[in-house]
Amino acid sequence: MDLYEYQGKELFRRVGIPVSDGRLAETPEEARRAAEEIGGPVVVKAQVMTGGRGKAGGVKLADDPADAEAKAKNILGLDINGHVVRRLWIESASDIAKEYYLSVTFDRGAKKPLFMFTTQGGVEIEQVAQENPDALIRLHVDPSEGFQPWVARRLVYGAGVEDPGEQKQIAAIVEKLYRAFVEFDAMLCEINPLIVTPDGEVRALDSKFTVDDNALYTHPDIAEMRDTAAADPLETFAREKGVTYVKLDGEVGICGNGAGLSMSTVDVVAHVGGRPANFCDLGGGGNAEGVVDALEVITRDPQVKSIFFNIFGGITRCDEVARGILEALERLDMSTYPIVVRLDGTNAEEGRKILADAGKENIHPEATMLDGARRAVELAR
Amino acid sequence: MDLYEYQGKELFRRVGIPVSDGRLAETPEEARRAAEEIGGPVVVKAQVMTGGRGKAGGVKLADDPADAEAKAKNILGLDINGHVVRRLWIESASDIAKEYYLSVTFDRGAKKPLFMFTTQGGVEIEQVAQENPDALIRLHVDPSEGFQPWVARRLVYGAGVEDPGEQKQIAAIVEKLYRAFVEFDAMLCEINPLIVTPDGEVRALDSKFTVDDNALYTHPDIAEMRDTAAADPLETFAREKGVTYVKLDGEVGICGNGAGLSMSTVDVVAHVGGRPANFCDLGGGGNAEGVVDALEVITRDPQVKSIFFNIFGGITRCDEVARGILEALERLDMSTYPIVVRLDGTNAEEGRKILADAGKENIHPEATMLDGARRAVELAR
Amino acid sequence: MAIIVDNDTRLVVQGLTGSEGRFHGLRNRAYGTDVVAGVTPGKAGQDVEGIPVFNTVADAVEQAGANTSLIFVPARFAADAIYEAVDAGIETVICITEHVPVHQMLKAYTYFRGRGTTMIGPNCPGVLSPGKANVGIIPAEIFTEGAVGLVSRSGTLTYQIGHELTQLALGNSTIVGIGGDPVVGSSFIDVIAKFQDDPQTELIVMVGEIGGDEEEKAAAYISEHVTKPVLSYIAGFSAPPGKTMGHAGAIISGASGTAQGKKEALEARGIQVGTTPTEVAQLVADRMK
Amino acid sequence: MAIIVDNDTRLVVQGLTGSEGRFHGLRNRAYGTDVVAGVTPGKAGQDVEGIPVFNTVADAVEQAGANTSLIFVPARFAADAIYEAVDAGIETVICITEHVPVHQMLKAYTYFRGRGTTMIGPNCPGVLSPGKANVGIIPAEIFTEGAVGLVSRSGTLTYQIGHELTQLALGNSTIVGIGGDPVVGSSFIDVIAKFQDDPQTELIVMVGEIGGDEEEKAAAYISEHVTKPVLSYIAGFSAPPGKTMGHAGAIISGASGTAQGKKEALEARGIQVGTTPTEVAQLVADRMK
Repeated sequence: MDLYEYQGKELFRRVGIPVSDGRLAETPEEARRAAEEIGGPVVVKAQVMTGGRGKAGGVKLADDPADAEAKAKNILGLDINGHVVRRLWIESASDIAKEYYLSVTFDRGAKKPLFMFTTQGGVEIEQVAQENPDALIRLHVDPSEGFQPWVARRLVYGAGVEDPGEQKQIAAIVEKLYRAFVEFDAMLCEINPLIVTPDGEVRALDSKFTVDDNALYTHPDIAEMRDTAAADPLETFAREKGVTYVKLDGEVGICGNGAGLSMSTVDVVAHVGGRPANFCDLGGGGNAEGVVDALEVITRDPQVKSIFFNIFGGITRCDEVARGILEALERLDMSTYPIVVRLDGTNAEEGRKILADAGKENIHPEATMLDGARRAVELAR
Repeated sequence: MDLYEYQGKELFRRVGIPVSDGRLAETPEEARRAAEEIGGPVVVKAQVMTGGRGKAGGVKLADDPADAEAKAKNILGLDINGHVVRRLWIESASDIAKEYYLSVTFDRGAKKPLFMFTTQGGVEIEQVAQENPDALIRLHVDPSEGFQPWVARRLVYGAGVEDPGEQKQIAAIVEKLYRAFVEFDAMLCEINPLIVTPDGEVRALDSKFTVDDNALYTHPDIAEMRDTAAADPLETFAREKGVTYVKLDGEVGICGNGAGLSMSTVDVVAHVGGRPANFCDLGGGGNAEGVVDALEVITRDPQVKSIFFNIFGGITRCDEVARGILEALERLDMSTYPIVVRLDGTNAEEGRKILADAGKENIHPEATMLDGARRAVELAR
Repeated sequence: MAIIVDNDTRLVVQGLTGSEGRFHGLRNRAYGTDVVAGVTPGKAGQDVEGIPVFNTVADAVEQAGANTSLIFVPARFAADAIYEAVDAGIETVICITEHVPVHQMLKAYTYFRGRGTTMIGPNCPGVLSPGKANVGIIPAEIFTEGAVGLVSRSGTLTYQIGHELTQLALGNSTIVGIGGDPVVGSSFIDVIAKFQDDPQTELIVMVGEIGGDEEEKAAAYISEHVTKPVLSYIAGFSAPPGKTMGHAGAIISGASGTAQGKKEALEARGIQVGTTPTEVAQLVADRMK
Repeated sequence: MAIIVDNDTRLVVQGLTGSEGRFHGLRNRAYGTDVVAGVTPGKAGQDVEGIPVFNTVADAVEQAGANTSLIFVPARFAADAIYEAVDAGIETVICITEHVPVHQMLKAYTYFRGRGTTMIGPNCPGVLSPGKANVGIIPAEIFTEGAVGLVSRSGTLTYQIGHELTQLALGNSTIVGIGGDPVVGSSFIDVIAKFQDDPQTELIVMVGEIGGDEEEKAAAYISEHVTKPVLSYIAGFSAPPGKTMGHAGAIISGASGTAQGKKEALEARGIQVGTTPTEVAQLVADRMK
């Protein structure tokens, strides 16, 4: 789960990483009030989970509360890479002398947390990594060792931070960032830029924070931060229904059981010349009700023209899936969709029989994955 | 550093281990007031760092505040194994249905924390270990794994605790005790007895808590718990002077540098027929001032008749030691003590020369450890 | 021979009295797996259709001789269950449970890797050695005994490929679902090394998917250490960059995580990659002729 | 040959710019030890009489080729210094610092034991291979090169015994002070195993003291794995039970921790125990004839 800048900063604040004074605002009036409370010039920042908001006009300096209200009016409703701005973070404007970059992320290859630090912050870090790899210090933390102060020293000295005051502040932030990473079960904690003010004060000016979904049960307060309104409504609907769903851009609706098989089904549909409309995974247990939910999600996409069920029963029982398909035909308006069904594995024969007995015209049984994909592609034309 | 029962219970309380309501009292009046505040019958418990206080009459039940005052009067000033009672812990009396034993200690052989648990508590645990070893469940915790809930299950089920309510409470106490052990840098955390009341409530009725001296700098609040008044005044004086000193029961005062050599010197003095008066270690750095301090400590023991300095200079410089001895002769009244001095290692020759030049009658140089020991023993007769 | 589970497997099911544990534990026993014990705290003395239940894994090891554990406990208890099994001396731990928090697995992984324990999963379908033992939720009836070692990050995709192999009359030595989570107990390399040493296995099929760089690493390992033929299938060619498709593991992380990138890395090391499950089965059949 | 430190030792001193680090670092160099670097955070670019100082151990390894570290930092920074050295790839870490908290060492020990690092100390005098290298605070002038391997929990007692050996014209291969703390990086067994494999060492002297059961364990190990003669001295026969004498390690813990108990355990395995330092030196001389 990704957090907004202001949410990540709230977690930073909890572990003691210095951030600027700020307020959340959802209307221009709130932005003005926030600016009044903060005092002095403020920055009005669009809260969207996408990069490049600065270039898109989503971050503006405001001299006074009236200006903040005006800027907020401009930014609210802005579409930044498909994300509509509905929240603003109004924060005290910072004088910036230097911009650094600091992050800790989970490196799945090494199976260890990985720190990255460079004094060349404020830009896309991939660019630094490519153009000036020596400037980007990378350092793993061994989980059985935990955080030790030398890690911060290697980062700070390695990147060539010269000022002792900065060294000390950054070392403290490194340690706190690791604490945030572990305590909040993060997959990524990133500060870009980590600024140094003309007075030599070090502060996190932005935050990127991703929390492990599987650990949210231990952090109910973070789980509540999820902004369901901002997500794609179809994906939100899928989440509510407990269906793993990713919208793609084609016409063939796809439903499999298990991520690997579902992904492979998408590939095979593309391989035989079709355009998959989505990735949809019933998951391991898939019962009849889950099938109805999945079909409800898939058919909400107006682009879908045909549907391909590719089921290989393990724990999932094919008879349950067949029953679910018939149930969906009863409950949803699905008469316009040709549904290609391939069933194999646990109780496959019963499943096929249930569908055959139902005698529905728009149900097209196929024996193999490849044939099923071909048929679904044909029927989508 | 060993803690009193009431101090250990304070730490138990901090991690959430249930203990009875109690108050500290240093006078009979305070005991009465404590009993009034607590209400109902109380137990008046001598706070001494030695076992067997119950048998020695140091623990008494009191029905009401007046009784508590009377019992306190009896117990205060009592000598229990050489420890004079100056503090009392007045706590709400508990109904006891069962007495268990639980501890976690540092097992230096295995280099791991070791839990021990038995339902046969309230008695000397060594006795259980000998007579009924299967009843005492022992379980190591791997430091790199940390505490995991299965550890508590192994202890509770292994010891045959049958009641689910007890199982749950004890498992929680096991986890908290480990937290106390790690967080407070303990060498030992012991609860004997861990009681079960007739209502099925589990509580720590006593505590034995030893904290690593080397870690006290991270726990200033625990360091302040040290009761300097209760310790042997000579050893307290030695601690204040920074001298490692253990009183023994003979006539030959001994001073070495380094624990191993000092210990060996004690052995050699005993080996040649003498009775060592003490163990005294100048430590690694031993300068002249440290030598004066050591002699001040040693000569406070009225049993001492002769003194043997056995120094093998490494970091310690023998000329410094020699200067320290002469300095002590100036500042302390030491004319009655024959002082045998054996110097070897760093700057030994200078040291010997300094002593020879001083021409003190009661300084007896010797060339070897063995000869020095023999001479010191002779001179103590 | 086969790998990881076989006729010497003496299985304890952690969570045997739960609905899934019971269903699959009994199914595994019905297949012929020697299920010697179950563990559910507080339920010692009970049995599940004759399988004795113990309070702790240590008891199951001591009293029933268990050497392999199958974990079916809920996610929040999974790490504890893994530690309990490892510390009780279990040699092989297979964890089916999904949704185990990454940080918990990270710590557990670092711990058990140092002790020679073979760990499979979490979030995996388990391990099946056809004709010998089935430990987990793989539907054994799809597979037959044979010479193809199959290792996969995905469950159902493995069944699909196994099914295609069976259609072509090809059997398997062992089918290993290593799981799709970011941190799993055994990597492709760990399992492929075992297949290389297994006399029954003549050819190895590696079924990968987008995300991470395990396939790329395996390719490098194979070219240096594996003499048996290896074929591969990768899922996720049509996945849009940056989108998660089910497995937390399937997050695109730089070019190395894409299906195309993986295919290229494998082919550069001389490992053929089938485009569909059907094609990969056909490639195996061609090689096994 | 010798063990742990020798002519191949390339030493970095962690805490070189402190007073003790400087004093002993220079003393070790004067003896002939190849002191290639010092580490003090924030002091990179400085030097101590020609020895370059770096900010991190990693820099000292990369830029000066250090392979052995000597730690002189204050107790509260010692665990961090050990981790830093181990993770920078240092092969041998010798920690002189005393008063390191037990829980910190416990965690560090569990960590570095898994990685093949040789760690000596903390709270130890260091390691001296006469004629080759001196790493730590052992006064080298007492010792001469020879065939006796000396391992001890105590510093000054070691000097005493080394001195007595020198008086009898017996030299040492290596003198190892393992330290007196409850958790030290190398045990008697670890060091004795190295002496057994060292061609220069013909006889081993183990200098123990009350507390713990390392001597008892070593006795069992020696009787099974060591073919070279082993002699021993134990300090603390006159220690009253339950009293601590200096080292935290010297706490009597049951009968096994007493000097008498240790002596009996050693003699039961055929290891002679001298009653005084003088006697043990004489026993060595008798054996070496």
